Amino acid sequence: MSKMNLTRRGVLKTGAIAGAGVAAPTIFTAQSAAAFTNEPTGSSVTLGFNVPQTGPYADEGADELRAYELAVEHLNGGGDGGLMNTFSSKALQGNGIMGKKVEYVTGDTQTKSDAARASARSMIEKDGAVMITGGSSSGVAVAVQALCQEAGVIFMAGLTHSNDTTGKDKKANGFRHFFNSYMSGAALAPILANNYGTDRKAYHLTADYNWGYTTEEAVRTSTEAMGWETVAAVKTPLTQTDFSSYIAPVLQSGADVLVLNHYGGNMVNSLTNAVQFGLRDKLVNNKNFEIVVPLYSRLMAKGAGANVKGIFGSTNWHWSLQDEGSKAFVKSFGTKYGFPPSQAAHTCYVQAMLYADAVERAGSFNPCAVAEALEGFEFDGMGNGPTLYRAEDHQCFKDVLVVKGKENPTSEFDLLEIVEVTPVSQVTYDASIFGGELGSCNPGA
Amino acid sequence: MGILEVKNVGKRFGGLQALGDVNLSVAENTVHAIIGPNGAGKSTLLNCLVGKLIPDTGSVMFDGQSVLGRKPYEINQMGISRVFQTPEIFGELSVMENMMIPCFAKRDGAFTPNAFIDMFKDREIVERAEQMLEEMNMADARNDNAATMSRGNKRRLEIGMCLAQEPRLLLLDEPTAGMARADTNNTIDLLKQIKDERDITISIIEHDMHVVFSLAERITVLAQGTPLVEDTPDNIKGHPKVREAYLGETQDAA
Amino acid sequence: MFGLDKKDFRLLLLVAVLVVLAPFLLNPFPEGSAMAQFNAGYPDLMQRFVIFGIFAIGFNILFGLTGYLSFGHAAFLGVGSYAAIWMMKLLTMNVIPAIFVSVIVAGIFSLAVGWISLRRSGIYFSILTLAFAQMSYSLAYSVLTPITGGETGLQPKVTDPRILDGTLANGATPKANLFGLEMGSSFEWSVGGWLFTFNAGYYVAAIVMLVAFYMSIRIFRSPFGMMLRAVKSNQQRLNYTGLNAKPYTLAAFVISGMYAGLAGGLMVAMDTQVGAERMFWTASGEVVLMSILGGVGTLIGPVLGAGAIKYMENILSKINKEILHQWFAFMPDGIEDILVSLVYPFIGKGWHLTLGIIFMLVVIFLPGGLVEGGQRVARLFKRKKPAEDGPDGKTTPAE
Amino acid sequence: MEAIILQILNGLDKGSAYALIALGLTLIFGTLGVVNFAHGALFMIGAFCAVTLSRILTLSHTVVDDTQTDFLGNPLKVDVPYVMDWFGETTGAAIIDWAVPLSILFAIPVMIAIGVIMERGLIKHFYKRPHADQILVTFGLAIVLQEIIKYYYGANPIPTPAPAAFKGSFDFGAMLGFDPNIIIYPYWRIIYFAFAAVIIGAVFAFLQFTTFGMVVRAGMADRETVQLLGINIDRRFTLMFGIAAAVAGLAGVMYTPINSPNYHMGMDFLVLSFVVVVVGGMGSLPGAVAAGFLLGILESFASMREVLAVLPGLNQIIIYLVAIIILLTRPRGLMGRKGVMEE
Repeated sequence: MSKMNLTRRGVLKTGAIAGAGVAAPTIFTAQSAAAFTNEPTGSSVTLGFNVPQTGPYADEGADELRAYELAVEHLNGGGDGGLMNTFSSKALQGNGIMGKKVEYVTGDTQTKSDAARASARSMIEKDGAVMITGGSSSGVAVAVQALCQEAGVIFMAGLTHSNDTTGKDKKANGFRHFFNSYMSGAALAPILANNYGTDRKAYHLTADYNWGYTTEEAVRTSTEAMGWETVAAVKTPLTQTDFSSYIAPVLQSGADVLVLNHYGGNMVNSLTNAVQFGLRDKLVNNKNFEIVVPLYSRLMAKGAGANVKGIFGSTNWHWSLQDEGSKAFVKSFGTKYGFPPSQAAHTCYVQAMLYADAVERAGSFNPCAVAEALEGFEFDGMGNGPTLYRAEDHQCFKDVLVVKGKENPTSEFDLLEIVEVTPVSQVTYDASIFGGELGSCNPGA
Repeated sequence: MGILEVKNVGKRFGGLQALGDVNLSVAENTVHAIIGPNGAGKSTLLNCLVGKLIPDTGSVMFDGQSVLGRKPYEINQMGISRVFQTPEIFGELSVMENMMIPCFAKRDGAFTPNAFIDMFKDREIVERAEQMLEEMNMADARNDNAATMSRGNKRRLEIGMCLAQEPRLLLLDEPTAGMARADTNNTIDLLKQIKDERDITISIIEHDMHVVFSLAERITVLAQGTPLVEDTPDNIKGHPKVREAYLGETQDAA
Repeated sequence: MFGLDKKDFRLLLLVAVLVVLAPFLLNPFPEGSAMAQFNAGYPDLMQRFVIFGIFAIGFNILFGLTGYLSFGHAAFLGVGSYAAIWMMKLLTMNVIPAIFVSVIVAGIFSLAVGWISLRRSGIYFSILTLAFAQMSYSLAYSVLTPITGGETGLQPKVTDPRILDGTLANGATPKANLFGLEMGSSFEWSVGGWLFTFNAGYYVAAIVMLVAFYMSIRIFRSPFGMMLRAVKSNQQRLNYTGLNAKPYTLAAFVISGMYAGLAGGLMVAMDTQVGAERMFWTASGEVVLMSILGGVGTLIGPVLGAGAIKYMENILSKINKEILHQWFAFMPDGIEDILVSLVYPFIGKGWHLTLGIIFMLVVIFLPGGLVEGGQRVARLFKRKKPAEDGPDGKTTPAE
Repeated sequence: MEAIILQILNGLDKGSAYALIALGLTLIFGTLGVVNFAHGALFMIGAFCAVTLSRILTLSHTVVDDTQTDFLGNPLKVDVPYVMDWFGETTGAAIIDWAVPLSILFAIPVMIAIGVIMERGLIKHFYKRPHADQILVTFGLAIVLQEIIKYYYGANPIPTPAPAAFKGSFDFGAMLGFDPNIIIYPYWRIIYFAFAAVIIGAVFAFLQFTTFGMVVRAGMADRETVQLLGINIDRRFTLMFGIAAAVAGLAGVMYTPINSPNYHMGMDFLVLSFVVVVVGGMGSLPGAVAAGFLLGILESFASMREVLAVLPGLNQIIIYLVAIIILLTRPRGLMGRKGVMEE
């Protein structure tokens, strides 16, 4: 690590040198050393940024990392301060966190839960990280969240959309800013009904794993409540690359809407294939055939190219939002990197800021104190309007964006346009519906 | 009643009748050679004896027991060892290890999961293998990698490995094929020595008449998948049918 | 000693010393120094070294001795892991039953897979094992979600039954332990600028690894091991020497499957989590690469290979641009930037590139793997001394 | 009925992709006996030939458009490709539109060159080495190639559409007397199928009817004898490697409009192509092609919802299940030669 690093380990080092005159080595156990895991006692604090750097989500991970670097810069008083200027809480001073300079370590999750945990453990055990954040899939988020609970550090989830993260697998030390499947369904359904009518027959293609199941379930329930009928739902393997055999039978089924409950590479390929089959040029039941993608991201839209034009989906945040927070974030990110941030970058930046702010407000890095500060915290100015970090499941509740693939993009980043900002009241649900047990916070000592 | 009794054995490969109706009796403690021109079915017959092929018709009895339908290793455990045309040894193992394997096979049977003893601490096996190496005049080479030996020595090792199992019938498939004259003579001497010193039946398939007539006590001539004639070497030499079928070229040349 | 000859005993002793002193040896650089980035002496990575060492040792018993290349060994690791986590969820957080059951379950599963796959040899065998492993992975990720947790995997939860354990204290999280000794607990010793971590879990895993390594030496030196090498060398001769190759290879397959299960169980014991990716074909490929990189058929090679790959995965991937700038900060600005941009593609997100290059370099220049590299170095030092190892009556696989 | 016809079409289309990739692999792996883990990477590089050519064709200079603004509120910079300057907007746009078909011409020499360099520089030294070494070196090479592509093109898929003329789909159903819009199939996939058929036919014809092919086939059967005849088989094998690389590359080029290429698409196909080759039988070109189509068709049928309703999860495992069944019933796959890679 850096020469300036004075994390707990660094402090141990200096402490030992100071006591070197005594000659006898100091022996103590981790338990007695600190009040909680990796308590920063020096002049700096280390955060762990655990993002996919290899594998299919590497670009998304790279964008997350850019956001984190930007957040660190802002927290340490560099740059234009970004969202610190618009954030409703004014606890952050630009002098690090509680006066300690923010340092960071990075790791590669490889979008595999084992690798992600290995990387997170190395941050906790070797680098003395007091908080882990990042990730680009729910599998990784749940795995790392469980690890952080056990180790006694805070986990601020990155991009993870499955209900499970703050549902059946929620943990007291874990927090999620990103929205979830349920919210996507609830936000999309009214817009779909408005645009495509209430008399629609939907055909679902669903990625055959947890996230796919929860997303299909959410979209189905909410669209059926609007009067839609679900003709069929077919599960597709995660490793599938060519979806032709799943898409070809769609027209035959009499369906007039295709819902692609896919993410990442699956979504890019299934959407490309569906458009290739010319589905969107067809008239079925005297209606235009439509395609819906519940979870959109700009990077995926970029991968699918022109195929996204006119296709509805939901997203956590988009750079074209015109509120002060979004504008401030786009400005500082765009100035530094030359292109607008993705939603993954946004959620990661905000998570880092929220953590820092919670520490300031709690006056301690102790995970239990931080968790308490985050629970029930209401804030604004972070680009999503007024937001609540719900205490019961550590899920953020905020407006959800319904977006549509833009017909005439002006640049390679200008691929989505916002159709509607679904108010938070429409996407709020009861904390108990997904089961799971939050447990109590673990400070690790 | 011979130790090996082959009765009415036939084998077809698709449209090709490789073996017609083979009857053969090998008497115990003799050297019995099977000769014949290329494509006469010698190798097919041999493969039927050791379990590599299963004949379509007929029976093969070894010491009163049928070998048909048994796997090669089972037939070997009955007492039939085979020497291949090109020496088949464990090239990546040392000469000593090569020799120990048949000793283990003889003592412990086809499968023994003895994974926790040090093989070099098994005195009985080590002594037996060392003794066999002595007998084969290979004791000096015991630590050599088997693959690095000369072809003649590989052959010698292979024969020694077969003998280590104390087989009752030793089958040799053209044991001197591709060998230099000196190696061939060494092999003949070795086989003669084996014949003299042991109670063993040897059956040999061979091309080289020099080898056959130096060793064999009985000779069966195979042509087009059927035995033409079976007799002593002296009678075979002069047999007109044999000359016609097999030594024809020699006649022309003469 | 322990039924080993002098040379093998020395090797075992060497490995034991290295393993015991690993917290020192892997942390050669003082905390806070620029080189501390390369320290690997923290619990997670040390645990991974020995666990993947076990996995590779077991794999080598099959591949190194019999030559049968299984491309589906990760399935046994995964099955072992699932068995272990279920023991922790249902029975107790004590690691003993978890590890024990993981070995048994992996053994049964590998018996079934091996029994079928060993009907074929060569590439056909490899593809059969691959097919079984890929099926296991696909099903575990999707339709078996109720049993495997699918995408999000399985972790112990506060609400699990755990019939042998008492109810957890309010607010406590279930932690893997050995009769009360928590796997995560560590003892830290700071001396001078150095900080050494002695982790309970690591030492538990290390003892298991030493036992596994010892057993593998015994197998290598046994008649059974020789038969396995004979299978690789000449199966035809083996059959015509009255030996049945099938039960030998099947036994080797099951043993290596149980080693994989043991590794899987230990992974759960050290880090209580299982995900289906553990069974993906790349994970099976990884252990193949570990064995080849270290030296196929050698005793210590696979362990070295496992260590090398895990080291790169965990250390190289964590170096980022900022750290590079700190390293080269003593250089003039322009040169610093050039150096950083030269090194940058090979670290952090580019660690795969370094891995690929090292694979190629090793196989091109060290055909026997890392072990051969070690031997060459040793020979360099020994050249002047007369060879002290007299003929010991066998060609031992190189160490 | 309609569903079955559709899935047969799908199967043929998937099968042609599998067969094409397996064909190149089997030339190297099934016949030269080199375990080439870099074959998937060749497929991927082929796809990126198409990406590269379309990048070259869209090489642009920027023009500042004051009427529009970018995301930071500055005047928008618009990229104008040089081809549009040179050939006028319509012709230029048409050239860019046809980037993928044009890439075929671009990819052939590039891929042959890559194949030849790979063989001469690396693989040649590994013919006599153990398969384990071949695995390690080709896997290392595959990673290196992949990372180079990732370094320059990123990890995200890059959309590479087919020319506008081939968008949309053809209505087979209407032709056969079914209701319209029931059996439709995209034009580009039909082209892919035809293209695969042509390439497969060309490779077979080349091996069957040319002296070169004859010598190569003889060399595969018995390398030493052919060498004894004074024929330089090595040089021919080198070119064979080039051809195999070109076949893999072309499969990649034509695949880009079907799925947006990304740097790890080769790894996704690698395992599958090995399965196809082995199921087809080592050393058999017709076997590889037959296995490709067989697995493609079965995979398509397994993805029907009527099938999945009875056997959930079948689509996850079908390829491997079929591989196991075939390898257990036919020891050397569909048409394997004895003794190739059986040790």
